[in-house]
Parts: sequence; C-alpha cells; structure tokens
Amino acid sequence: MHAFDYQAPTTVAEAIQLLAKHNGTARPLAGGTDLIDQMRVGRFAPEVVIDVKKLKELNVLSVDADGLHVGAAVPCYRIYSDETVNSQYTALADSCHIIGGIQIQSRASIGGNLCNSGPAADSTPSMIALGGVCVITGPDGTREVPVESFCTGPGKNVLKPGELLVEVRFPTRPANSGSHYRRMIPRNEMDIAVVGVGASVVLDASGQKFASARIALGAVAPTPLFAQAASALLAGQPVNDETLDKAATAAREIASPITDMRGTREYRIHVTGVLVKRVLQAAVARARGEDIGYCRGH
Amino acid sequence: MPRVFIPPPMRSLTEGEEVVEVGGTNLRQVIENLEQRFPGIKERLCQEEEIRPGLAVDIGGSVATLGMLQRTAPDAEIHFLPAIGGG
Amino acid sequence: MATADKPKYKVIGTRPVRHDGADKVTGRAKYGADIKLTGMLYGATLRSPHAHAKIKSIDTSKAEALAGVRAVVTSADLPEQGDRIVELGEGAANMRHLTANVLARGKVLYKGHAIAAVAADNIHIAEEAIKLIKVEYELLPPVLDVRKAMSAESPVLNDDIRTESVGSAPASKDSKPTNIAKHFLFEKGDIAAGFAKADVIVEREFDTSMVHQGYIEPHNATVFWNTDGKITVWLSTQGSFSVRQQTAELLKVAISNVKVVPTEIGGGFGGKISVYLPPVAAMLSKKSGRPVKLVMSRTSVFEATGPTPGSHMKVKLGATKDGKLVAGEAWIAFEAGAYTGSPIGPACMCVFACYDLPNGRVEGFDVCVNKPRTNAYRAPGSTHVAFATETLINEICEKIDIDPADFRIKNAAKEGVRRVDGPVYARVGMVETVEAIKNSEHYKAPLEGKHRGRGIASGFWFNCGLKSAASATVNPDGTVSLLEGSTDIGGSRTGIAMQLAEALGITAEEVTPTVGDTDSVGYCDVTGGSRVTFATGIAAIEAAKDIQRQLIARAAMIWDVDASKVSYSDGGLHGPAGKHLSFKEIAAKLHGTGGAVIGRGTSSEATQGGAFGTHCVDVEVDVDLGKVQILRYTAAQDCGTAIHPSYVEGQIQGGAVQGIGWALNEEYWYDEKGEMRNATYLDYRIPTCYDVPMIDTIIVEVPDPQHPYGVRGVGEVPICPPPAAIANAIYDAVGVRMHDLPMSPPKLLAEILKKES
Amino acid sequence: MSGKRVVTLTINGDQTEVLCEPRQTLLEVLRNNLDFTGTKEGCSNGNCGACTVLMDGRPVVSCLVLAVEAEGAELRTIEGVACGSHLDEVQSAFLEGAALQCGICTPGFIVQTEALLAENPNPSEDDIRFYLAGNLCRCTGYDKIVRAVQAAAEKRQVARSV
Repeated sequence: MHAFDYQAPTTVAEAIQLLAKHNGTARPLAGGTDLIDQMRVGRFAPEVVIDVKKLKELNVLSVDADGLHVGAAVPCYRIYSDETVNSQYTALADSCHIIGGIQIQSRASIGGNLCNSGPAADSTPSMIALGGVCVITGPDGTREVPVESFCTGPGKNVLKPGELLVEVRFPTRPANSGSHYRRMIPRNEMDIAVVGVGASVVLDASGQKFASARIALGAVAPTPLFAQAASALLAGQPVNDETLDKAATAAREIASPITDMRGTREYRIHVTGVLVKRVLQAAVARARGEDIGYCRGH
Repeated sequence: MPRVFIPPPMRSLTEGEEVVEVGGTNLRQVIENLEQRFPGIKERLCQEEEIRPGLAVDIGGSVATLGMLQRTAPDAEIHFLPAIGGG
Repeated sequence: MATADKPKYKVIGTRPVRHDGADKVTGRAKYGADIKLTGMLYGATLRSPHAHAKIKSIDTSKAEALAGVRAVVTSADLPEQGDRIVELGEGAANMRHLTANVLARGKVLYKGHAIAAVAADNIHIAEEAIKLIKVEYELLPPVLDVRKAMSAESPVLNDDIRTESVGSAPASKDSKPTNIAKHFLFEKGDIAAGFAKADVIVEREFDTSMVHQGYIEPHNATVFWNTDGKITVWLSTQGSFSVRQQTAELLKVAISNVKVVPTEIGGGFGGKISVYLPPVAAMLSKKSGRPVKLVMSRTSVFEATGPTPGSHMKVKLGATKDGKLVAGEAWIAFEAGAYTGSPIGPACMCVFACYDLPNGRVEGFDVCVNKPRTNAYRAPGSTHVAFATETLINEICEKIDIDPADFRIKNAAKEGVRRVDGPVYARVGMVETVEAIKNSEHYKAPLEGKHRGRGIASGFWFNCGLKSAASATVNPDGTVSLLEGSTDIGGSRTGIAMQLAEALGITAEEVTPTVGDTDSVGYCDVTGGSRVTFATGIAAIEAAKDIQRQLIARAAMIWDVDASKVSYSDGGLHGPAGKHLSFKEIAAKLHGTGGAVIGRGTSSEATQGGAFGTHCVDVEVDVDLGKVQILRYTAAQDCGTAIHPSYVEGQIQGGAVQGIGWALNEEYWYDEKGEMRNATYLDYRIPTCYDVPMIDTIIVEVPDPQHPYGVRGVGEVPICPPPAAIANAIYDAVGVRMHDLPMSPPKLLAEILKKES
Repeated sequence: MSGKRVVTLTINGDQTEVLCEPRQTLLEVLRNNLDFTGTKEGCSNGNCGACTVLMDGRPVVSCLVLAVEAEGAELRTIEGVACGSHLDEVQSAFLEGAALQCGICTPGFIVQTEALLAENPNPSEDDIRFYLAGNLCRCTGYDKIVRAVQAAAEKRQVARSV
C-alpha cells in the first residue's frame, strides 16, 4: 500500500476542515471495507485518510419526528440489530444483512456503501425505496440530497471537495407500509449483486390496493436507479399479478446493464423483471403484517 | 513371451502390427529385441538409454517404477502410455 | 459399508485425534508465510499486464536506486536452460519452459506472468520499487480459445513447440512450430462395427472453463542462500523433494546444495507441485546476502499459478436397446495454458474408464493458449471427461428407458476389463459404488416438489504409487518417533502413523509422526495422486517390520535363545517357554542391549489399482433465475480400506464440494484482451458453507491387493462425478441438458427460456 | 506526514504497544510486527475470513482494518481462544470432529464460531451456515465444520446447565 497520513478528528467541523485543506487528496474512512482494499490494489491513493468513526453525528442511530436517522458511519450490524429498523425499515435491514459476510457487517456502513457509489451497492436501492435523504455538511454549510440523486456514475457522486456525508434520514413509515430488498447472486452469500431490487409499498386500508410505491434497482445501470415510472403506475392499482407484471415491465425498460463476469445484459434485464415482482410481493406481504418467510441469501 | 501393445504413431514401424510378442525378462531386453525387429522403435521410446520423460510403461497392470530394469513376466502385457500426475 | 470378510484391525478404522491437531486449532502451526528469519527481506514481483507480448526492454535502475531496496532480479539472473526435458517425480518438464514461467524470457504469455522481483526492507518498499521498473512491450494478439489456437492461422505462442505423441517420431527443428503440443490417440476394437450394432447413439459437444484449485493459502517461499553456497528453502509445498530438484535444476546448482524445509501447507489439490517462487527468492537472497520471503497475492495465485484447463470435447456413445454399451468415441482438446503440460493424457484414459466398452476411439490434444500454464487439479482431466460421458450415459438411459444405476452396473468396468488405452483392470469397485448408491436411502427416497430433480454420475481415477521413504525410532518409553517426507495436506501423517501403529501393535497416540526436510528423510515423491496413505503407508509398515526384526534380535539376546525362536505379534515379542516382552518392556531395555533401534522402510514398486466413486444429488432449480440449489448429496466411493474414516469422509466431502463449485459457478472469466476479470474470491465463486448441504458419504471397501491393509487412495475421485450428477439432476428437474461448465445462472436460464419458447 | 505512530491496544487481555505505519493493516501488524501468526492471510480483500479476529467483541477481517484504527481496541485472536493449556469447546470440537484438513482456515473459523456462539448459543444449521459464510474452506466441504460447531454449542449448553 502507498504511504498516507491518518487523521481521526473528533468533530465534524474538524473533519470538514481537514477534507477541505487536502482538496480532493483526502478520503474519509468509515468501515474501510471498500477503501482499504481499493488502496491496496492502487485504485485510490489518498494522501490523507480521515477516520470518521469518532464523529458522534456519524454514529447516530435514532428515531424522532423527522423519521429515522442513520449516521453515515453506523456499521451494518448495528442497523439490523435495531428494533425500529427491523420492524419498520425492513428493506434496510435486509440489505445490511447481506453486505459481505458477518465480519464485513461489523464494519461496513451504509454511508460508505453510498459514497463508494458502486452501481451494485446493496443498501442503496433500499435507501432509495425508503425515501432516504442524504445530509451533507461542507465548508459552505449543510445541504440535503435525495439518495436517488446522490450517485452520478460508477464510483462518482455529488460530494464536492470538503463535503462529508453525515447521515441518511428516512421519513416516518406510514401505516400499511412494507419494504424489502433482495438480489440475485450466483452463490447464496458473499457475492456482488447481479441485480438488486429494493421496494417500499404503501397499501390502502383494505390492503388490496397500492396507495403508493417506490422501486429502486441496482446493478442495471451506471448508478442505482429509482424506477420512477414503475413506481408511479402502481398507485391506485389493485394488488394482483397483472399490476405487478406491469411494474416489472416498466422497471425492465429503464435497465441498461452491461455484460461482465457477473452476468450478461440479457440476463440482468430478465432478472430485473423477476425480482421486481418478487420484491413487491414480499413488500406487500409485510405491509399486510404477514411473515414472508424470506430465506436470507437465496 | 511379453506382448507389447504398439501405440498408433509407431505402427508405421511395425508394419501395422498392433500387438507384438517379443522376448525379454526386463524392459531393456524387450525394447532391444523390439529394436532388432523394427529398427527405429527404440528412439521413439528412449532417451539416453532411459524411458523418455513423460512416458509411462504399464507392465501387467502396474506402472513400471524401475524403468528399463523393470522385470517383465513371460505373460505380461506391456503398454506405453502418457505419464500421469495426480492432484 | 464393508466387505464381509474384513480383517480385524486394532488401529485401522478408528478415529484418533490427529497428531498436528492441537497446533492447528490454537494457531501455533507454522505455514509458509509464517516463517520469519533474522534479517529477512520481503519481496514483491512485477507481473505482466498483457496476455501476449514481446518484452523489448526492462529497466530496473530506478527500482534499484530506491532506499530500502536490496536486490532486483529478472530472467537474466537465472541460468539458460536449453532444450532439456527433466523428469520431476510427478511428470516431466521442459526446463526452458519452466524457467520462462518462473521469470519471463523475451515474451510474456499470460497476464500475471512474472517479469522481475525486488527484495526490500519491507513489503511496502518492495511494492513501490516494482512500480519503478520500466518494461517496454510489443503487444501480440492474445490466443484465448482452444479451437482457434489449433488452427493454422493462429498466432503461435512458443517457437520451440511441435506436436508430440506417445511413440511419435521426433519433429524436425525446421518444421513450423505450433500451439498443439501433444496429440494422443487410443483405439480399441472396431469403432465402425461397434456403432453399427447400436440401437441408440448420442453425440454431444461440451465446453468447460478453466478452474482453479482454490486452496486458501497463497504460494510462498522464504530462501536463504548462504555464503557457503548452501541454499535453504522454507515453503509450503506438496513435494519438498520435487521443489529441491526443480530449484536446483532452475538455478543449475547441485541438489545437495538445496535443502527444502516444508512448512505446514494450506491446501494444494495439485497446484502446489510446480515451482514459481523459490528460484526467484533464491536469486534475491544471493544478491542481497539476506533471507528473502516472497508471498503471492490472491490475484497472482489465480492469474499466475496452475489452474486446470478449460476444454472442448466431442463425445459419442452407442448402446443397444437392452442397455449394453457397444462403442464410444471422444475428441478432447485441453487448454494447456502458456506452456505444454495439461492433463490431456489422463483425460483420454479416463473418458470411458468407468465402463466395459468393447469398441472405442479417443483422440486428445494439448494446446497452448495465453492463459497461465495449467497444472494438476484433483484427478487431473478426469472431471472434464466425466461431465461429458456421464451426462451422455443418462441421455442413453432415458432413450432406452432404463434406470441409470442399473445401466451403470450392467456396463461397469470390473476385473479383467480392458480400457480403451490398453491396460486391463485388476479388482476394482465400480459396481460396488453404484450398488451402494442404488441401495442408499437417498436414492430410494421419493423426491417431491416443483422443479426438483435427481441425478447420479460416476468417476474414476488411477491413483499412483511412486516412491516413499520413512524411518522410525523406538523411544525408551515404548513410543515411536516416525519420520517421513510426505508433506501433510489433510491429516496424512496420522493415517501413516496409524499404519505403523497397527503393524507394531501399539496405539496411534504412541506414534509421533514428523514430516522431515530433504536433509533428514529419504526421498519421497509428491503428496498427490492419492498416493501418500498408500505408498508412504507401505514405507511406514516396512519400517515397522524392520523394527520388529531388530527387536527380535534384542529379545533373543536377552533370553539367550536363537532369534529364529522369537516372534513378534500382538504388540510384543514371544519366545520359547512362554517368554514374553511387550513392546513397552523391550523399548525400556534398548540402551542395555545395543542402543537405538531405528526402522527404515521404502516403497517404490507398488502401484495402486484404480478407484471409483458414484454420487447422487438432488437439486432445485429457480426457473426464473436459472439458479440451482443443492438439496441433498450422497457420495459413495471405493476406498479399499479406510484407515481413518473421518479423514476419508472429509476427502470425499471436500472433493464433492469442489466439484459442486466447478459445476455451478467457478470459471476463469476472460475479457477479449486476455485479462481474467474475476481474479478474487469475490468473483471467482468457490462455494461457501451457505451454498451446500451436509454431504453424506458411503465408504465402500474393496481392498486393494497391492497394499498390506488394502488401502486405495481417496482424494482424487470425489471431484469427478459432481458436474455430471448435477447436470443430470438439472435435466430431471427442468428438462434441459447442459453441455457447458459452469452451469451458471445466465447459461441455465438461457437454456430454460429456449426450451419454453 | 505518513510517519509511524505508536498504537496501544489490548490483545488477548494483554495491553500492547506497537509502532506502525498508517498503511499497515491490522493483519500485517499482528503477523509481522507482533508475531501473532495464527491469524492467517488468504486473500487480503475480506473474502475468505482466514484473518478473522474479534475487535471489541465483534468479528472483523483484520485485512480490512488499519492497525492505527485499533488504537484502544480490545482484540481477541486465535492465540487467545484456549484458556492456558486447555482447549475451549470449539477447538476441541474441531479436533474431535475432524473439522479441519489443511488447517489454514481453521483459526478464522474458530474465532468466527466464538462470535456466533456468543451471540447465539443455540444456532440452527441455517444460522451456522449463514454466520460462517464469510469464511472459506476449500478442503472439508464444510460438513464436519458445521457439525463441530453444533457439537461445541451443545457442549457449552450442557456446561451451562450443570
């Protein structure tokens, strides 16, 4: 690994000052499960690594009137061990349960997953589906960006030099809502998503019609996608195969995947439709308070 | 007499014979006697008076480990095969 | 399952805790990368970013100038080898190719090909120095497909390769070089007449991707070249004597100047026989005057060690409608990688080895392509061809409506059957393994559920004997210290110690086995070919007999009787008039009766009969994703006599899961430039424990007459049946036949969708 | 600026100080600087689990932790699993159950199993397989490993109920 300096600031202000001072040659370190490997293989060679785990704002995991706050450095295991997340923001728990193995989950954070901005990031579709908003602090103050607008390309995002992702905030869950994330991987664990789908649905009081929905796709485009048209068409529709098929078809239409060692373009498009349907079915079941019998991994 | 099974590429030397009976109580004698009958055959099988590297000789169902010194029983079948490595 | 007349053993067949166990569960066991010597330097290797290129120049001056760098080497530092073919214990090697594989000479032939190496004060400085080496390349088009590589238009990788065969005339040096390094042909009976008798003929083409052994421990070597010219190599290897010979040959030094100290080894499966690092570390040590450690990265292990070839195969089988095989034909091309040496020979010999085939023709090709030079991997070549033959067998069974187990029993290879490549089988257990599966609870259990299917398949491996040596010293407290030279990958030292214990009538715990270095123990061939428990076991038994003879002489002296009146049995000495001394008692008297008793034993002539296995698998296919789950798995194998049943089961289970990985997800995924794009454990997907169920085993025991206790090697065979068994199960589940490994989700889904449309 | 620094941490109950560079991973420092070579290196990118250690009670792959991050941390490595000369239940279950062949993955599996059993003393087979999926073994096919974990859990349950 190349030589670099390590700083572990204890306030956000200090962290931002450091980031700004090094103007693009510094990188924040949360769980390190992406960054350390990227430095080892020479993909990134920052002069300074800024450990953000000592910043209390980035370790927040709490619920208030604004909804759920997840600090950018909160590791996956804390997220899926949290009762509120498990009962209300289940898609996020699903994601955090399958990022890497248990060891990775001890360290990896959704902030890191988002800032790494990989198209196949497992937590990003869940965050989009749950309406997550990124809270970003920088030299010019704090701004908010919806998660679906955060990534701008593979490994690229809206953060400007000196800016730091502090937390992702999720709105309070409405009644009759449910969410789910699953992915297609060739093995049952320890793989990168070939396709990942997150969805959140809100049903009407009868539980038979969609009030609204948010569907997000991973690994089918240069960035994780919010499937806007597919989501919108569900509103007011009855929960049945026909409706789900429509959503699946609409989702497939925005998929523009590549062929690589993880899957072919054709395969990914096909699987997008399959998973959209399966994920919606599971989200609906959860909205109705049913046990989906979801088997981790497969 | 030991029966020598001739690999296809050598059959041009044995006038198409696929199995040749030839005397000898060890492999060296068998190959020398083969060479007497079918000149040129020894060069195909040997390098510097030893079996060529990469070649295995199966005598009576066992791979010869003593090379040219391996005993050849009177009724033995002799096969020349690619050497096998294992994992 | 055991044969009825199984002899009574005291130690064999029990399950003692392995002798190296405590060290391995506490982290104390020393593996290659754990070696640390005073003044040791750390090395790093520069590897080619290109799959095929000429090296125009290498400039190491900037690397040499970096502070903390102590030595830099390139192929210019290794001696020229010329055209020498050297027998290396488990296969011959062209030394010109071997040295060029260690450090590229003139050309790079695959991405990851080593070009230069640096030794520095720490690994980080060494890695920085590597980046300072400037190499000028002239790019050449990569040759990645085995069939294209065989065509006359293909670029040729090596200018010294001409097609060779068993018994072919040596090629003239003036003839055109080729990528086809070897061509084998085997014939039996009359192939045309055979197929004429067939009521059903199936012929299919098969492809398999290059796959890696995937051992968890990367290659490593620590070498010190002393001022007196003595070179010591510490490393994890499957064969310390092979490393000694390869290192000496590559450095052109006397074998006696090289001492190889084998550490514990973290897996091999055939991949830790060839030498990559020791000569490089040796030259770095010679130049720096310090010990040098080299450890490969995981990516280099994938890109630059010896996986097993990808293949293209065409196989045809004919049978009568009453279920008798009448003819078979196979055309097999293997990717040798950069240099010749794929297991095409054994592949040709294994393709029909499970069956009594009256008429057969097998043709095989060893073909160079711009991928790493392939090496042995568990039953080398046999898994590829089993995938082809065993799926065709099931296709035939379907066409003539016969149970696939019955068909296999009816046509099974057995004693007296002649293989297509010539030799005749002695007593073997193919029939017994199929019967074991047929009678298993698994095979008889109904399989319910949508898109679920069951498949069976068989496999074969020769198992070899080769040379082993052991010595054993009797301690005064009645224990024995056993010294042997077979590096222990999976508990073999305990299996060998148990055979010595059985022969002496003592317990396994009363034997302390040690794997010695090349200066302390007699020559042993590599740990491979399922030979160690067999051959090193025989050497240990011989050492025990030698001890018995010496103890008889001591007892005769003590009792003042003629040695012919003394015998050794049941763990003690028996003399006239009921005289008796237990092993423990005589051991206590050695000092006063002539000193140490050291038994010696060797094995060189014994060769094993082959071993067979038959597996049964249930799968469930997600037809929308093309993904296969293994629901249930049972493997039956003829193990001759199971010395330590737990480790026999372990070999079968491990081999089966490697085969499952090969079947479903493992592959070298190359881009058009010849770069392997999945050279990490993230994307080279070996099974995790969440991917497989428990693997049930049925140990079939048909003793091998060539071993005193009937041992047959176990390790190789279990990898052969899984891909075919799973393909057959997939067909049973969803009605599509897969001819391409791995049967990964995109490929299986495409076939399912094709069938549906 | 990228100078060495002293990191103070507790390893298997003993407070230790070590001089290291920021670019050194915890794995490298454990093995090379501190000679805790029981923690193994298999892939260096977090995919094989051979380098698993417990950091403040949580299992982590030490190849993806910088040593400087471990300032003030409590580590438990394979060397700290046995109690003096007594193997713990997991270690003895691996031995008795022949749950290792080459043994290179064994330290990682044992440490990860310690974490599992601390979190879930009575895991199902599915729980075990899911929790250990980040640890690769190429020799055993996992059968005997899973059984050893089951046996260790049982032994601990019995010990607890006595």
